[in-house]
Amino acid sequence: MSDAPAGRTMYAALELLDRQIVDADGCMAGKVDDLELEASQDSDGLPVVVAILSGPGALAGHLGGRLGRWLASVQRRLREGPDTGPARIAFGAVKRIEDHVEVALPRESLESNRGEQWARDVVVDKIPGAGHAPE
Amino acid sequence: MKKLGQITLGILTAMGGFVDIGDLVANSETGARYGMSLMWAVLLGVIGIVVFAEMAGRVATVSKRAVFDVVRERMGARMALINLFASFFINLLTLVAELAGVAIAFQLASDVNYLLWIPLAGFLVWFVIWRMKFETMERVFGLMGLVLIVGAVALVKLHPDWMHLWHQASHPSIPQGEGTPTYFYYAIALLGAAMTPYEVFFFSSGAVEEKWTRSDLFVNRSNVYIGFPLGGFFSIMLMALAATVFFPRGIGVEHLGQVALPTTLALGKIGLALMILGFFATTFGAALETGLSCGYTIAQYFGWQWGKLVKPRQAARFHLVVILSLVVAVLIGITAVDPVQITEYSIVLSAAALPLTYFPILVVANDRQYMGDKTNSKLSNTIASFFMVLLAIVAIATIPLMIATKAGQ
Amino acid sequence: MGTAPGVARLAGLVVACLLCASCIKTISPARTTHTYLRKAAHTAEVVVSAVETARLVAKSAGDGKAFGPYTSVMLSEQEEQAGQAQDTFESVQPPNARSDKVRDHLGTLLNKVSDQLSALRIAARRGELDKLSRLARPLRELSKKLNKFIENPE
Amino acid sequence: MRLSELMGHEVVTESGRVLGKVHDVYLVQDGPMLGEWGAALRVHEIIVGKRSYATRLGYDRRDAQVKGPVLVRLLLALRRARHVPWSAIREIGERIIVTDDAAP
Repeated sequence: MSDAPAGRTMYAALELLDRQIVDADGCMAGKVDDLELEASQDSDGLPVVVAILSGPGALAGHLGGRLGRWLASVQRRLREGPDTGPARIAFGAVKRIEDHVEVALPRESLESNRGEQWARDVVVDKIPGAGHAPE
Repeated sequence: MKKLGQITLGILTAMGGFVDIGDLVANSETGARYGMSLMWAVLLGVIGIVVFAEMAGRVATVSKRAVFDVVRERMGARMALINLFASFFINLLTLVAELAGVAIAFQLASDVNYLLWIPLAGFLVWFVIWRMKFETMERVFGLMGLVLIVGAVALVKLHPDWMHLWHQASHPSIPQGEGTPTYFYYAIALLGAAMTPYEVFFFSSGAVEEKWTRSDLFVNRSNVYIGFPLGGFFSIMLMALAATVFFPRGIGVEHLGQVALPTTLALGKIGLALMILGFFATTFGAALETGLSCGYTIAQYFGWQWGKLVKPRQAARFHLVVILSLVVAVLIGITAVDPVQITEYSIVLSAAALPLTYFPILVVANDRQYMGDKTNSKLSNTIASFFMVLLAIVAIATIPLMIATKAGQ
Repeated sequence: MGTAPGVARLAGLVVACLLCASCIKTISPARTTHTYLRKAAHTAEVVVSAVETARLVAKSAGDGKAFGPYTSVMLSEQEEQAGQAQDTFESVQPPNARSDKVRDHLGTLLNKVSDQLSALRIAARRGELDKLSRLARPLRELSKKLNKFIENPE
Repeated sequence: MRLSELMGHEVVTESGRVLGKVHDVYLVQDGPMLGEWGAALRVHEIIVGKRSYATRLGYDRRDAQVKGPVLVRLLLALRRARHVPWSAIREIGERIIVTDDAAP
């Protein structure tokens, strides 16, 4: 076993993966479906976490197997425009990691929020009372 | 004083909200068929749901995370997705049963076929979810469900041989001509009726929706420790009514209407009217809970905004899932599947699927990183571990028993 | 966790088993006198349940204890219940001459029950709740006979 | 590279000994600065074991935050995972190949 490292430590799968993402306004904005690792000169050639991947594209890769392939094919069919890979949140936008992962952006600006916008614009907004909190 | 009032209200709500179509059907059915000799299964189920709901409520209160959030995070995306399929399917089946229950309550009051009422019931459930505040919704139907207490009055008025009922309960034996597998099949049904997973999805999501904090932990405990066992009292009451009136006459319960019959015999029109009102309140309340739970489980798995605290347009996918679930449930309901059969399947499968949600909650309730000093005590861990073993056995035994007994025939 | 495909297969198997379990309910042929008698007794049990329920409902309604809609729903339900049991039983092939006798005996009883339950339902639908007690009277005797049949189907 | 490309992969030593699968990745916050977040999380070790489900459930954590219930711990304790430092990794492909000193 290696010597105790300095700085905050974290188990990626246990404490980061599959956790709730909360946006700048406190709204729930998807899950941490995968992490993007990158080794660069800045990091002395060691891999560091550079982005959170969120949304069905990322989840499909994480699930793997038949389930993952199925989800990926559903996602391909629903997608408009060219494949730009799974929705990405740069790790620099992460504010805090506690029980939730807080990001400093509103969810409207996240690519992974497109499904939510679709459900809102196409269905929910057309029903009377969608803009009022329940009383 | 205000706090005390709130706690009482919470207890009463939990008590009225405990009963749903599964409890109405399973307790009357088993009471009619086995007398009181399956009462132990109800008691076991009540203790189980107390342990389970208390943990889920505590985890939700301390960590602000509802059950399916925890399930995904601990079991990983893959296992949790399979869990989601199973939980959602059972939830939907329960929703169908509850909607049919609401429709049958309307039918008993109007003599118009229940199939015609199912779409209306579905619409009303959606409307309440869309418009009514969480707390109001929970209170109104929980408290209305308390009218079932009329059954207890009826039981006293029927002058049952209490010693005989007690003997059946304390010396459980399988009546002549009944098979052992069938007996245990119904024991599982009773366990599933008391411990339906949606209750825990709803309860924990509710704790998050109502923004419970550590100071509310006492409310959580009192709701669970007092409210649920009192709800269990209704279950035993229904069983005793059936054991008194149906068991000696060889009557089997095949229709929800029969559940009101003993009370009608004892108390006449008022008794009947209150029973039907009770059916409506409990099944409608449970239809709200299962309808919401359909949305909760999926939204919590994918991390979408959920809940009734925000405007519907801010939780668009959640509301879309709830609407679609209700539509599908109504469509299944109007195919004239036997509501009692659907209810039975839903509670038996609920029992089989329990370890899927129970286990992750048990683990997280022991995680100090979330729970701080509010982790499980030794005592609650001992009881919880006992139930984990029991539920594992039940899960393994359910499907073979279902096949061997041709679903309890 | 790597066990997922196994679990998925297991889930598939469970669903398949459930489908089978729900199909098993359909009638199967009776090969021996013994199984035939068992089916006959089971039919009688279901009909006794319907008859006894109908008696209780009729009594409550006759005493002014139940509403019209409830009475009418419950009585139609019992008629249907007994009718279904009868249909299922009559479609079972009796294996030999000995079972023919059982079939005739139970058949006669079931026909009488069916007539009485129909009469009850008709009266309830017409709102003639005061007639129900009288109409239900013959059911008592029929119920006794059915119970005797259950104890000794021959 | 994605985290999912490491997770669940089989790990073998250069001499061909199978160590198990990757159950988790241990991160240390000492990388280059990234916007609001601060120092990046660097991959420090991979956690490898045969059927070490305890890791994913949190029972294997260094700070021992999850303890009870005894029954669960006993069931899981049979399979401990080992920490393999990133520097021991020689090749990442279908399998992850590590140096022999990672498996004492």
